Amino acid sequence: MINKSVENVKTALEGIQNGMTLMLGGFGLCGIPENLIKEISKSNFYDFKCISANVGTDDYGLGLLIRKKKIKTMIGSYVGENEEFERQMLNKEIDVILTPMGTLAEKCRAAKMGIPAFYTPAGYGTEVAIGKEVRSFHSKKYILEEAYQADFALIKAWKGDQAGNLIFRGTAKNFNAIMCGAASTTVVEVEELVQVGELDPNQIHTPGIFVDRIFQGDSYERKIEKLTLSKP
Amino acid sequence: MINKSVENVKTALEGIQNGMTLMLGGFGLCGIPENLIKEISKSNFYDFKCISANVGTDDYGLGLLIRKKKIKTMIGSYVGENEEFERQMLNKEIDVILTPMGTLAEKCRAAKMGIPAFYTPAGYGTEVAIGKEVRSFHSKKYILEEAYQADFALIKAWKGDQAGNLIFRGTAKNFNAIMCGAASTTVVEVEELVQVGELDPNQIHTPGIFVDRIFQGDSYERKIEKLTLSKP
Amino acid sequence: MALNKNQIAKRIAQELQNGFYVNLGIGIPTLVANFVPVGIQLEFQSENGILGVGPFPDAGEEDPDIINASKETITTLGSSSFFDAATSFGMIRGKHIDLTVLGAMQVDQQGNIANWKIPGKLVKGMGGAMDLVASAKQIIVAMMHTDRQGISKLKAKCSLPLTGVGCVNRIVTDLAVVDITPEGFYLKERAPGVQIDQIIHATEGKLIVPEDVPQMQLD
Amino acid sequence: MALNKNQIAKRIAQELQNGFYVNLGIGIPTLVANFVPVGIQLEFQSENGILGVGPFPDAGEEDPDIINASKETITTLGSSSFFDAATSFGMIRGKHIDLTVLGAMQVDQQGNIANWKIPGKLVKGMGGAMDLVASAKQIIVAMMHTDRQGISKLKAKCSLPLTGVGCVNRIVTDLAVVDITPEGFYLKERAPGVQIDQIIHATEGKLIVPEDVPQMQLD
Repeated sequence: MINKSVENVKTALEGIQNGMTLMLGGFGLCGIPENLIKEISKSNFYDFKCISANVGTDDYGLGLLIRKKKIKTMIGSYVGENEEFERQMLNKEIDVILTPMGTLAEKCRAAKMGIPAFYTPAGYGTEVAIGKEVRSFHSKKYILEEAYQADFALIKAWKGDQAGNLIFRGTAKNFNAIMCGAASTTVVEVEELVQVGELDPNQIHTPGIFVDRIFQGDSYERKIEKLTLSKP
Repeated sequence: MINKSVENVKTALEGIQNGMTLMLGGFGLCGIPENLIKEISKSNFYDFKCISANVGTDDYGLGLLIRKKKIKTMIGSYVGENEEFERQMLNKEIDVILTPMGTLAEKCRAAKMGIPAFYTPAGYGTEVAIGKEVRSFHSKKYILEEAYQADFALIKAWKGDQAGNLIFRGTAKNFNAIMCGAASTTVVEVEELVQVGELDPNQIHTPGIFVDRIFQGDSYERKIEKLTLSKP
Repeated sequence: MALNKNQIAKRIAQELQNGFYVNLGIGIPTLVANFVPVGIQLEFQSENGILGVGPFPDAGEEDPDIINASKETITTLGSSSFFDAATSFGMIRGKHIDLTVLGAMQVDQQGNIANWKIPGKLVKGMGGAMDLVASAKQIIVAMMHTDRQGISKLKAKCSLPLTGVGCVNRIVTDLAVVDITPEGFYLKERAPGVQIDQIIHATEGKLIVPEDVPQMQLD
Repeated sequence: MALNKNQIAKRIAQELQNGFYVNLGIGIPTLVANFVPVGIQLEFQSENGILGVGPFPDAGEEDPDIINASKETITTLGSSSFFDAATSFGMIRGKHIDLTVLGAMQVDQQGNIANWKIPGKLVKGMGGAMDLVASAKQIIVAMMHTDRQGISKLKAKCSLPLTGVGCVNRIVTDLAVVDITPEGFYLKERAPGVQIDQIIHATEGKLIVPEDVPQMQLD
């Protein structure tokens, strides 16, 4: 067994540097790597290029890095729900690259799986296609998209073992499962770190080979962004 | 709930025709769609183009279709372990297209996921690359591979529910999980068909949307191709 | 009389068929789930990673790990499954989703759609819209026939940045059901009590008006 | 004296490092698993879809659903996981596998490898070999220095159809450990008791022989 567990969030982030490209799992506030984000927000590092579906809220998730002006370039799909981000975007304090959500997902998956580039129909005929190769297959038009290249992937899973095997929960699987292994170094925080042998090999969502470091987070707020109930 | 269950193997194969392209899950004899293959071997249909990692043994798996000379073209990765197949190949009674195993897997996955083509390094500089586009990304050479197009995917899973949700077991996941949904019609046989609600949504390997028809197979031989024991 | 949002959703719900996998965008499309006809078996997909979207939870049953693409708390059904975003958009790109319903700022008579960006205004991103319109088997747009200034949203040519090209099949507005054909917009139904002249007036693109334009049946 | 197959495997096992994910081909490479040095923690991957390959099962414990890429029954370990073939080759193509050991018919001084096809003879297919050689971080070839006719398998240029180009890092044969360098083959170690002249004679490609060529340490 290859032991991937590290002591805490600090050791998990060793090697991070100014200007690096970070992939961050999560959709909205669901499945975000809470402890890793908080640690980076407290650090002196800045000028990150971040790849993430969304940008958190004003006071949580990626919003913590945005408030501290640590993000220079944001690659995302939907960047609403965060006023400070909007302010920085309008003032051109932050570069924003908007990407169709499925293309963003597939570019992460491609990076993980060693596919340098692929064709997708999403964005053909729109400004997303500008500067990209267009090609027809079976008389439908597609554009060429390349895999991302990132330095760190910051991942949140539900359970994990010391070998780095992961299980996600509910829709928190979202971008976590595909970004895991898509960067030079993949760091995973879990709600529960279990002993090797406790997870059924048939139920592991992400094998430990895609994980470089794993630790159990100190605490989880698991915030709900939009509480909607059957009887309001 | 959309009910995907059909009565038996006969109804599961409705619409199959001479000359169609079939994808078949399994690796060696592990996870092969036993009941579907037997039913086709008993049918009057022939001239199939088959996409499968291997070709079974002389007396089981795809070997049953080969003995009946039902396969006109075989797309596979490793076609050993079957003498009758070798005979037909040497006599040019069967066309064989050999494909790197990872490329075969990714071409199935691409078909399932609506990716028309992708680049892979496998086969660059070899005869596999003949006639294919070569392109450099980050100064490494890759070749362009296109998604498969198939009429039927024949899949074996361990458990499934009426909505078509699937769970695989062990290394029988192999090509089953990726071929599922990669053809115009996907037919799945399971060892155990359970009621909707019995499977944990977190443990489903393949969501029912990738399945068109599902049934519980009459019997499973689950043959072992090479028994290897700790103390021989 | 022009339809309200719930009536638009109700009309769209008539397009639902047995066995459909459906993706609903935010706004009016979300309301379609409230009007699934009796006897129709279908599943709703949400592109953040769930198939088999259940109703909102009862108080105390909400789970931060179970949300839809609008980030609202939801519940599961017996048939539900969770998956990652690459698989989710594989379902969409691979044409496994039968029907996508989404809102729009403009649709033109070539079936082009614009619904993500207004130059000069704050842009929040396309989310999954570009993937959905590029790949769904069938796309229905739910929107008002005109904007608040009374300007038609059914254009000869979209003036806003596009989300997708030649992809919309049908538009359901407060005034009419309009199909996209190779010849242009085709008036299929009118809202109860709405005059054809009013629809023609509210449509900037070329509108083909057949002799008989039935009223929508909403009850 | 020339090494036997187990000794070749034993020498290759010295290349194993802590934390390595390793894929072993059939033949001599499979034997490497028997010689993992004490204290080295690693995992074996089999490309049909398992990470953490365990030993062969005891009689009665064999499971038809748990096999390796050679189709042999195996067991799992506490750290094992199962996955589909696209994920499995994603591990390979994405350079998550640290070391691949495989056999070959020929290797040339450019690091090209031929191990899947002999023209005119029955061809069984490349299996996962082309994916493995195109993507592994480090590739070690295990083979005899010459074939049964005494013809060198370390070529100036492969004459057989290639499996991959410029990919082999190191060759361990019954006679020597040879590295591939931009200048050609480089003689790194010789089998105990084997004379350098014998290795030179058995090597068709350009072989760089340094002043001091240590003997392999096998015990």
